[in-house]
Amino acid sequence: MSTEMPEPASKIELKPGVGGGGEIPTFNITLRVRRYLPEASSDAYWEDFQLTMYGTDRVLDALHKVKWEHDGSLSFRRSCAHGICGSDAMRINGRNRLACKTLLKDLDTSKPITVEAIKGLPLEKDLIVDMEPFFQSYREIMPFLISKGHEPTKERYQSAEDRERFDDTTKCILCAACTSSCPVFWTDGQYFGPAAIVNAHRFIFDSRDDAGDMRLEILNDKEGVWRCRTTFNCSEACPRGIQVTKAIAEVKQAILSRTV
Amino acid sequence: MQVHQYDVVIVGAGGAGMRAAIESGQRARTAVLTKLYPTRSHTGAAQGGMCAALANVEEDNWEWHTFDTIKGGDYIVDQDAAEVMAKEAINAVLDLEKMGLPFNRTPEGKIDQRRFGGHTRDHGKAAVRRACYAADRTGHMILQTLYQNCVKHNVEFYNEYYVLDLLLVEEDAYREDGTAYKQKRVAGVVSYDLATGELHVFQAKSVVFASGGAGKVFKTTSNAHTLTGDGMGIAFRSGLPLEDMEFFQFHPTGLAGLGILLTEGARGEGAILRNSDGERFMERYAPTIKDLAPRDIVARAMANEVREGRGCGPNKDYVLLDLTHLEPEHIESKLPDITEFARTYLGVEPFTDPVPVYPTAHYAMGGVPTNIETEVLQDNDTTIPGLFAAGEVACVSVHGANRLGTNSLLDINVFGRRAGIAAAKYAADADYVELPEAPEALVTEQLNNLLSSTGTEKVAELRKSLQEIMDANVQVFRDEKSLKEALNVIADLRKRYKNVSVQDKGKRFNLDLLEAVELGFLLDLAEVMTAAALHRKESRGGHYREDFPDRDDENFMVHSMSYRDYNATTEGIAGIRMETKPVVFTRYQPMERKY
Amino acid sequence: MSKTSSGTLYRGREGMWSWVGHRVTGVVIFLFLLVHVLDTALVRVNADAYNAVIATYQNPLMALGETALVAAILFHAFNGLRLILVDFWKQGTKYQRQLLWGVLGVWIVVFAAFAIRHLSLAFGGH
Amino acid sequence: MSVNIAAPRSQRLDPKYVRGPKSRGNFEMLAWLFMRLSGVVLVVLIFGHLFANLMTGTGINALSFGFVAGKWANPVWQFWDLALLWLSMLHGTNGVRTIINDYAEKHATRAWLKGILYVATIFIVVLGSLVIFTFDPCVAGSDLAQCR
Repeated sequence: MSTEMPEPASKIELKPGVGGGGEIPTFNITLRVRRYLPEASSDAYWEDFQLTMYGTDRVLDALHKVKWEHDGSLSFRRSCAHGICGSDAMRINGRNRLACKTLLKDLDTSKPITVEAIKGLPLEKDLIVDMEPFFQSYREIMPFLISKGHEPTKERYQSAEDRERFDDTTKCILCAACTSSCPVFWTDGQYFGPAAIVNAHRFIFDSRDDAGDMRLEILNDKEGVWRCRTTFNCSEACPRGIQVTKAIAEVKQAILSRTV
Repeated sequence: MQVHQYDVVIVGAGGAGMRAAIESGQRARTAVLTKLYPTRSHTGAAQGGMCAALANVEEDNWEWHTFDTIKGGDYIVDQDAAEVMAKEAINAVLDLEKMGLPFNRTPEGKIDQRRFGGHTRDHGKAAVRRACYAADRTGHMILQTLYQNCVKHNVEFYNEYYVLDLLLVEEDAYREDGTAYKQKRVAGVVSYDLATGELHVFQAKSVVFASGGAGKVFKTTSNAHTLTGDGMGIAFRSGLPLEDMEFFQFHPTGLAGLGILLTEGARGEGAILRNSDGERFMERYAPTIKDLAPRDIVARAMANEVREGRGCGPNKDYVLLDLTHLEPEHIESKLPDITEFARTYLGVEPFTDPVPVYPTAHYAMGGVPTNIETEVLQDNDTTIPGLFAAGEVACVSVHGANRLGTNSLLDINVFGRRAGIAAAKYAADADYVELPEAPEALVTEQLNNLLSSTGTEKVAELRKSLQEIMDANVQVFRDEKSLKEALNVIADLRKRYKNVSVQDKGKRFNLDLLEAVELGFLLDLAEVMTAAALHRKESRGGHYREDFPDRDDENFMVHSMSYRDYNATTEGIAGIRMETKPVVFTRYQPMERKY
Repeated sequence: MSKTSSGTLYRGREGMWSWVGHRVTGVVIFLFLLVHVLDTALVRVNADAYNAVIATYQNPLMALGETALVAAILFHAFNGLRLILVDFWKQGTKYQRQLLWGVLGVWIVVFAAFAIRHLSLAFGGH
Repeated sequence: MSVNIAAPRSQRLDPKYVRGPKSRGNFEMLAWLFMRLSGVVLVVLIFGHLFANLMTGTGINALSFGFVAGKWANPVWQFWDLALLWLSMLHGTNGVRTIINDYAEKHATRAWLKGILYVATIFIVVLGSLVIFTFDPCVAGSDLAQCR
């Protein structure tokens, strides 16, 4: 890529009011959080918090407000706060979302906003689940480049088209929003789940990788791709916009065309 | 409490920690302790690229890269370290490619490269295409690739283990000239298992600190909530110096009001900055490379535009990043994530409207001093056997007074690798240092104090006050008055911190307690940063003193070294001792820094 | 001891609800199938017995049940064809939602035609 | 002091996270494929079946022993119904097997439910096939002309 662009103008007329602006509105919300404090009680329960929030606030800001101003025991994971680290996948109004990417103004604030832990993984406390089973499935599909033959001295070459082939699935941040939105995974925790398949896809379709067959063999298991029922919950839940169901379909077809 | 033994313990699982783990995991019994799941580390948020003089798209060589790094750092870079980094950059990129990193490709299938701020051809003649990248997700790809290779090499992770103390013992030793000194040796670390609330002591021959930065001392920051300078804080409390803490980088293009990063790669791909007059103001500040000037210059120019009343928006408190003259397909293919950030968080459509941006606290150039072998220094020339540091927590120093864009991803790969190899090599021949009596006692006391405190101060309130004063007084522009004011506020906050209490008294995932501990580190580091800034009476790189607007090579061409010392006073602050360390020169003499 | 999260029903979208529909109709059809083979088996036992059982199917009340059964079969059939397209057609995953609207459209048309004919036969006496 | 203790996280790993034994062969793939192939064929077979039995003539009112006998006098319909029986039973059984796999949590429950399912399926398929093959238009109670 080396198309030279013309120099942009030194000075332009800005459209009036460009770049947003205006007063940021405030509004009141009810945040309904599914609490689970195993040291106090073995039962989970709903707790409501009344909060005043700003126009650009996200669900994560509301959770922080609760933790920092109301109840310090509310526990949830978060880190980067802009949708790249994958810490804060949770069920917001019944759907898996990243709390840091869900703007409150996009939700119906006239009704309570429900926030719960993702489904299908062991609940540890409030919104925190044990991610270990999830990462175990990920590790099992051998998520690393395996190439036979000699290491090249410089880089391996790869055409832009070959690179594009698996671009979508390289975006995965392992937040588990997809896997924990899958009805099969809720009832059968043994299912590899969409995220593991997505990460297998990333290597199966990488022209530099030589172990696609081994991964296809792993996913041809009774807990593998054939458990996928194409409910599209995963594609809809993915905060990175990965076409998860499509990736799974491509893995299914790769297994079929390899066997048949 | 449980005790574990490993040859090598790595603290932190971001880019530097995992790069080290890949090397050391193949050579020695290694454990990685991380307070987050490894893939949550903030390396993943880096966007633009990683520079290496591959010369894949145009003529380039590592010597030019060295020069750019030194000039970018305003000549307070240790030149031997910069040479190492620029030279090893090429293999660092190729290693990542071999590990599977999906770089963008040229039409011939080679790793593609693009322009980045401060990276030039032939000592400043013109911008050069040096940054290897994967769309605007380079950090994400690096983090994922490194984790994947840790899985491949069966690296043992202790996830959500928060390291709270470094176990150092002191021995009497003599220098060559016969003078006596106390030699520090590392015995291990104490960590807190967030899931259970139990303490675990890790005895290790080698300890590698790779725990990242401390951006959360500021309010507007591109940094993650978890970047609270724990590693630097622990080192400082253990009596180790912190180097060059006054140099903090403010990234020019944070989303206004939020601080979320928009990569410099956007300007590398042709985006430009405009003020409220629609003027491309960088033409005035850096006539040659304009919007691609190093970050400190661009950030200061932006702040100056706002200060002189040419800011945009209802409060005239930001400028605009203009991508509207670029082809939408070009933006979509090269910068997909940042356009989404603008849409999601500000509701601005970057194809048709310019995006509001303002400098955001981004990167600590300073940190735990190390030599080029990543060995941690206990003073200007004494290393601590078995203790290593790499990444943002460390100060080698390759970034000097201002880090060039992409050089942090390079830093973690080059020096992370070196740290892993060095730590394993040291562990192969060394014996364990005996753990001190009751190694966890200090941490137990600290945690119990917080848990049993009946104080009335709230962590969140103190942290907010700290971040606000740091944003207001220790940001792009500083002077004696603002810094002293900040120090007063910090001193008051430190007093109030003694009276802080946590609401959550439980053992499982007590993140309330965690935040209280983190605040302690933030307060310590904010004080050190501000004291060091007050001490450096000149302007250099990211550190700009309005009362001393010029660089003063005569008095300040030295690194600052801040020590915790209860008998000392620096700039009126008790408990900090300020020393200096000479800068290493190899072949570049300081010049005026113009772009 | 940890447990998995309880709480609200997951609010899936078209894809999930079509899957729920596919499952429910599948089970209904399968249960009818078992009964249907058993009643048909009566032709091997006694013609009168078979006629007697069939007569109950011809009861107008049962006609409503049969209509519902056919509705289930038609949905299962059309949605099944949609699933095959999703699995094998390259653009299937992209257009799954549109395909579902197509399924529902065809389903309504075919079902309406069937229901009119069947109910008028069953109730109309002839 | 310095005693070696195994990694705590692997201790915390409950055995329930350990994946069951790997399945061998391509059974799941073939089952998946079968569902799609049989599905297409079944659409044709069932639509034909429904049309012939419910839509033509006087529809459901025409159904009787004689109607069945008339149809099965034709080998095409005999084969049609036989194919319908086999494919629909296998398709349905596999569907229900999947549902059991999804929802039965305990291994023993799974095994029992699947056992019952397979027995029922075999019984129905065998019974149905016998009926079609051994159909006798002159069974007791038949009032067809050829049997008088």
